[in-house]
Amino acid sequence: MATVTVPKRSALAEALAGARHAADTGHGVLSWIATVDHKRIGMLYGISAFLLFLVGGLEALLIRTQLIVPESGVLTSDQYNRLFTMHGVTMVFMVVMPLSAAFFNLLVPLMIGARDVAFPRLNAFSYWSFLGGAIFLNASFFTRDIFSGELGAPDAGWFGYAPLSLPDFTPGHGMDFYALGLQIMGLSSLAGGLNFAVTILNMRAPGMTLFRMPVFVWMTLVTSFLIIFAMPVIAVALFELTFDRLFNANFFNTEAGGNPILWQHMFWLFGHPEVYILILPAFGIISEILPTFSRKPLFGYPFVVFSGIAIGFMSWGVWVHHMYTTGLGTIANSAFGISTILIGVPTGIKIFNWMGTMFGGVIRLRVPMMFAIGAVATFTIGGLSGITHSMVPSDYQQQDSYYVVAHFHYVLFGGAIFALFGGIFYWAPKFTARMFNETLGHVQFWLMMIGFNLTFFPMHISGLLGMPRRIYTYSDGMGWDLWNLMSSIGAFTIAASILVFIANYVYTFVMKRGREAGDDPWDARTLEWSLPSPVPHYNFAEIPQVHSLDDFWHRKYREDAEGNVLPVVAGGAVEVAHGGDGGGHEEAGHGIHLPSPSYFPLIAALGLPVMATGLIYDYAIVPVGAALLVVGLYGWALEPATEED
Amino acid sequence: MPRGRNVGYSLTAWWGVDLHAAAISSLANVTQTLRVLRRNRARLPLLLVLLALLALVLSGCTTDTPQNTFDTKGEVADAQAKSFLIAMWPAIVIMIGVLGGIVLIALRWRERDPNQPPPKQVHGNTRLEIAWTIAPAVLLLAIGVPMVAQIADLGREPADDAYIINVVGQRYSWLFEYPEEIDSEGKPIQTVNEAHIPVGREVSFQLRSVDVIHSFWVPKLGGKRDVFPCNLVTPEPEAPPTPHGERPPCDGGQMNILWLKADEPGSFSGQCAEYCGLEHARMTMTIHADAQADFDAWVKEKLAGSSGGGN
Amino acid sequence: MTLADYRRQRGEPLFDEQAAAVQHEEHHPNAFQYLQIGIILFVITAIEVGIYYIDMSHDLLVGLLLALSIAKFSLVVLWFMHLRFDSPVFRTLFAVGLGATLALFTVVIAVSHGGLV
Amino acid sequence: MAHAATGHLETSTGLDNRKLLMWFFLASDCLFFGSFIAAYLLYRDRSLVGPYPEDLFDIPFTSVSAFVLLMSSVSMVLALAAIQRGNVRGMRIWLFTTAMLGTLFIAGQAYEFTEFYHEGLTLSTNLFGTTFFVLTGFHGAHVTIGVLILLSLFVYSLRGGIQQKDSLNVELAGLYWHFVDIVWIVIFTLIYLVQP
Ligand code: HEA
Ligand code: HEA
Ligand code: CUA
Ligand SMILES: [Cu+2]
Repeated sequence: MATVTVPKRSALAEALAGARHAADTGHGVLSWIATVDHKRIGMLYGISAFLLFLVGGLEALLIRTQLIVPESGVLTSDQYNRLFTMHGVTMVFMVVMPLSAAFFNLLVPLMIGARDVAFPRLNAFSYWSFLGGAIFLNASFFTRDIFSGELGAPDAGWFGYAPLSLPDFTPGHGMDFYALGLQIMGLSSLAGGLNFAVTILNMRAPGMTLFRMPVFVWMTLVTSFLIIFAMPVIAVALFELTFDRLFNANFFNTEAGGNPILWQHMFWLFGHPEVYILILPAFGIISEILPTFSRKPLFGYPFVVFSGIAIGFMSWGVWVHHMYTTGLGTIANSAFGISTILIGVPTGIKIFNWMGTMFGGVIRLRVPMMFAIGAVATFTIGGLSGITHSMVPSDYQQQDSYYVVAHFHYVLFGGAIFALFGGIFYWAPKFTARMFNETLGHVQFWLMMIGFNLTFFPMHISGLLGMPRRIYTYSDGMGWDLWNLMSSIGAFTIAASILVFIANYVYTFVMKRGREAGDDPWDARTLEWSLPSPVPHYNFAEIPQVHSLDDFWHRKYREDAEGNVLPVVAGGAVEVAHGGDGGGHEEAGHGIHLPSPSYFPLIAALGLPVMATGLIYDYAIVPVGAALLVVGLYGWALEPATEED
Repeated sequence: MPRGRNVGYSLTAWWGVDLHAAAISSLANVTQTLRVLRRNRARLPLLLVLLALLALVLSGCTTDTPQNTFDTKGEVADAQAKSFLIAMWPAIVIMIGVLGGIVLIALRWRERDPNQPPPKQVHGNTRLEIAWTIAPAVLLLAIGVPMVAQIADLGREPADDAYIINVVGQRYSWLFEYPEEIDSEGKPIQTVNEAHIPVGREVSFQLRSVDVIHSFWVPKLGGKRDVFPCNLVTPEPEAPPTPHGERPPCDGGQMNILWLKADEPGSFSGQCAEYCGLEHARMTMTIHADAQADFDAWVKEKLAGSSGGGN
Repeated sequence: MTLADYRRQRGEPLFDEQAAAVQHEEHHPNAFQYLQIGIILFVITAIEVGIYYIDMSHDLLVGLLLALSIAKFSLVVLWFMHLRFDSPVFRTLFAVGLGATLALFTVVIAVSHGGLV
Repeated sequence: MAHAATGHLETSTGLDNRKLLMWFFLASDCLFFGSFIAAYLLYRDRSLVGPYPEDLFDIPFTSVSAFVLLMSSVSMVLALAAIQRGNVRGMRIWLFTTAMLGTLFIAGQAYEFTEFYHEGLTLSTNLFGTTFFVLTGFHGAHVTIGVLILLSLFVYSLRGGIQQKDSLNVELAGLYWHFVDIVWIVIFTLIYLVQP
């Protein structure tokens, strides 16, 4: 339904249209570069994020190697500082956020019964600008002489406190890359957040009311809201930092009367909602896996949903808990202390409902379930140490100690990464038609679980023994040796578990030894399992009519008044779900107009890192980037979303 | 096409579950679980490992290490350790409850037989929901209210007779200045990275930095307070010893005041706790708490010696 | 989203597919009304600048200026941006954004060093 | 600006995807400008050296440019009213008027910036220079983007790209434009008129 065809096409436009056609075949590299298919974009997100996880993990391993014994000289303090900064930034912005985005992309349209997201090309733009930003930021490593051990990466910590982040104290370009790189990735997230908010509100299949949506979709919606309102704040903070660094502005310049507390407010005003942006998708994944493998519906669905909304809401009122020791005063600390403590209530509701879901079920301890259970358990520990943080007087001792490091790895690794791995094992069959090897999966889980606790549990103790974070070395006699040794051994155990995962991947997909999955290998509950595996590019041959929560389950099973389950006559419902029988797929696929591939999102996204590079090195490059951006945007706006054939 | 019962959103449906039945059956289930566990000796090693870990943790807390936050030597640190425990004990109980619950449930209701039919479909229970909303809220408020009292306590201004020490943080050392001890040249005595304080008297540390943010932390005496950049509006020499509580104005940043009190003599090590650059790890200090007589002697010695200089 | 729940309780369909019917497109004001609003906006601005030059207590001046700019703001948002006529979803969204901005930054300024508290 | 065709002709809420997107974006942009304004307010009166706002602000001049922007909102809404009635020519005229008023505003801002610069205020002079230039500069950037969008629509309409059924394009541009205008209403009052 293109509105207008631009009358005459230039040669360039012809060439582009040609390339677009080539991309439309569905094969080859071009078709991936120009793709606007949410499933492919999701996979691109997932693969990129996993590779960046290896990068961030490698950085962590270097950190742990340095700290394995007191006074070790593996890294210089300069290298160490850049590594932990990049480790934090990578894991938060380039691993957990994009991995969550991968799941949004892969699942949301399928779960709500849509053929794509509301703005497929904006979606592609999100991905490419994320990738551009991530490569740009990581490229900073190479801006000094890396082969003689000089890293060029940012070095003011992941929250880049001013005035340390100003050029007087962190000379070089590292923090410029930080400010601009995060800016680009923030824009990418904002675009994604807007896209998914609209998609979820607007693109639901008939009958898919809000309260029939899977919890994962709900959590995506809440996360999108958080992104939409949090990203502009960090964008402004980063702009202010950029202006201070590149154009001598005074936002944080104390010589001119600037107030460093402003940065802290802005960062944490974004930063705390951000940590829930990191965890809520994981909560969503857990809420999908637990019911499937307990073979029961989610206990207290509306309460799980509302507690998620409550968490999103409350996350705006607690940011000062990162600033207890800055001397904001008794009133601020008391008010934010109480609000922080209370955030345990909605989180607890989720935990208890998950336990309620498992209670009395028929629990299949398959790999995804193991990861989900593991995530609940470890997250609980992290959440509870969060409560000890929120006690203001007690936090005076813990702030900026390893106790904090323990807390946030328990929630981030123990909560988010575990759940995300669970999600990978759970949904991979849907998109690849193959099952990961179960044994290797269990080996990975146990290695990871043991390694994780071995790494991060001792950090509680070293923290309480007075070990500050972000120190590149410590002297012996502080009583920290044993705990650090344990942490380091644990870190390498985690690395081993990741290698097992890579091996599993190779075994399953490269050697193609993974078992064929079939359409519904887990006897699952939500709509995506009603589709063939792998999911056809048009998703639903026929947009489904939704009648209830867990619609797909109810096509397979009937439930009597007492809640006893009676199977529906075998097969019937499932076939209908495919929109007809076998032969129907191909034909059905033909009549459907899907958005055509487009190169313009990529071109526009490419403009951003180019502009950023120009800002740092040579203003002459800026117009080049700007031109790319403008060309990309205009091409995008003028090109019909669907090429008529 | 046959379809399942519509279980879409309806509040009344959530009340439909019979609470009594649920409660009784769950009680029965728990006892059964315990029985299963008792029979299953294989789980014993797991328990032992957990106990060993706990022992390790406890031993860690009692080790005499220089910056142990539980080996408290002053009332501030005492109060803060207490505050931690107020939160920690309930947290540990909840942790054991939740983790234990999850493991027990997973074991008790594990699928025994691949052909096992799906269980009874329970969608929720509103009374339970209300219970596990209210109970944590009450518990949290119960620890929150004493917390506010403690914040006010620790956040009060230093006592009138508090001993004032100006602390200037700079990359990567601590400069201590004793405005109450003026030498013949009219300058306060100064020390670097080591400070002497009188035992049993509140000491008001007036914290400011000349470059980036640092954080002043002597764990055995008390928690940290950030050291913000602060260019005094009134240049230093003329700045009179500040009246307690009133922070001298500074351009940008602010001056923070932290009061601490040592209960017994000793040397307590401390360290910068806010990442401040290359040698953040080595921005350490030692606070010597001396009995009043020893302290006076130290001051006299310092005043007699050449003004300035280290310790 | 609490709005959805609220609608649900009241039995209103707005978040469902049936809602497509409930569109307010027709209620847009006409050009003449827009012009009237424009004139009011002009007058308010004139008053603002006018009172700026009148000698009065500072607090009163600030109060008046704030009130007048809120009036302008509301006129543009409600009429020109159609929030008066359009779907309540938009109204809610914008109110949330605006309310969050006001609330959050009031607190930020209040609890900053040298701030209000 | 073609419709995203994804097989859904009607949406679940009955609201157009793009319009919903625009409102989400505007809600988000509230926090964007709110952050800058908060920084300005936090730093007001904290500059260590001059020039200070009261030395530089030229209220009559800024009132005129505020007025120009306000009137551009009127012409914008008239463009929308025109196309909704199917009056393409009217829309073109009003679109163009709006773009020109916007350009005039930008020109005024450029003049103001140079004026301030000549009186010694730069980005790095003091806190006032920093917060003022960055806040109003970002607003100016928003206006500039708006002008570009309006001119693009104008050119597109000359080629017959905008008919009555495409009025949404104009409506969206309008929403953005009005938003930029109300931000200026706030800035004008809080930064220019209300002096401590
Ligand atoms: C996924 C990310 C994530 C999540 C979900 C959380 C969740 C929480 N966090 Fe955490 N936090 C971080 C990531 C996260 N945090 C990071 C990255 C930092 C450090 C940043 C930096 O400095 O680099 C940090 C730092 C941090 C601090 C600052 C520490 C310091 O620097 O001094 C505080 C202080 O209050 C805090 C508190 C909390 C609380 C109260 C929760 C709560 O939401 C937890 C709620 C959960 C539970 C309580 C458990 C389950 C509940 C029950 C079983 C119910 C019953 C329980 C009770 C009645 C208690 N966090
Ligand atoms: C999601 C977030 C996340 C995750 C998953 C992790 C994962 C890990 N983190 Fe990280 N961490 C942070 C977020 C995260 N971290 C943040 C925000 C900070 C604060 C930064 C700051 O202070 O500014 C931090 C800080 C931080 C510190 C404190 C540094 C300091 O203060 O001085 C330490 C110290 O041990 C640490 C360790 C680890 C370890 C061992 C892992 C491990 O779990 C990692 C496991 C992964 C692997 C081991 C990868 C496997 C790699 C291979 C197998 C190699 C193969 C390679 C190729 C094929 C190329 N982290
Ligand atoms: Cu000083 Cu860290
Ligand atoms: Cu937080």
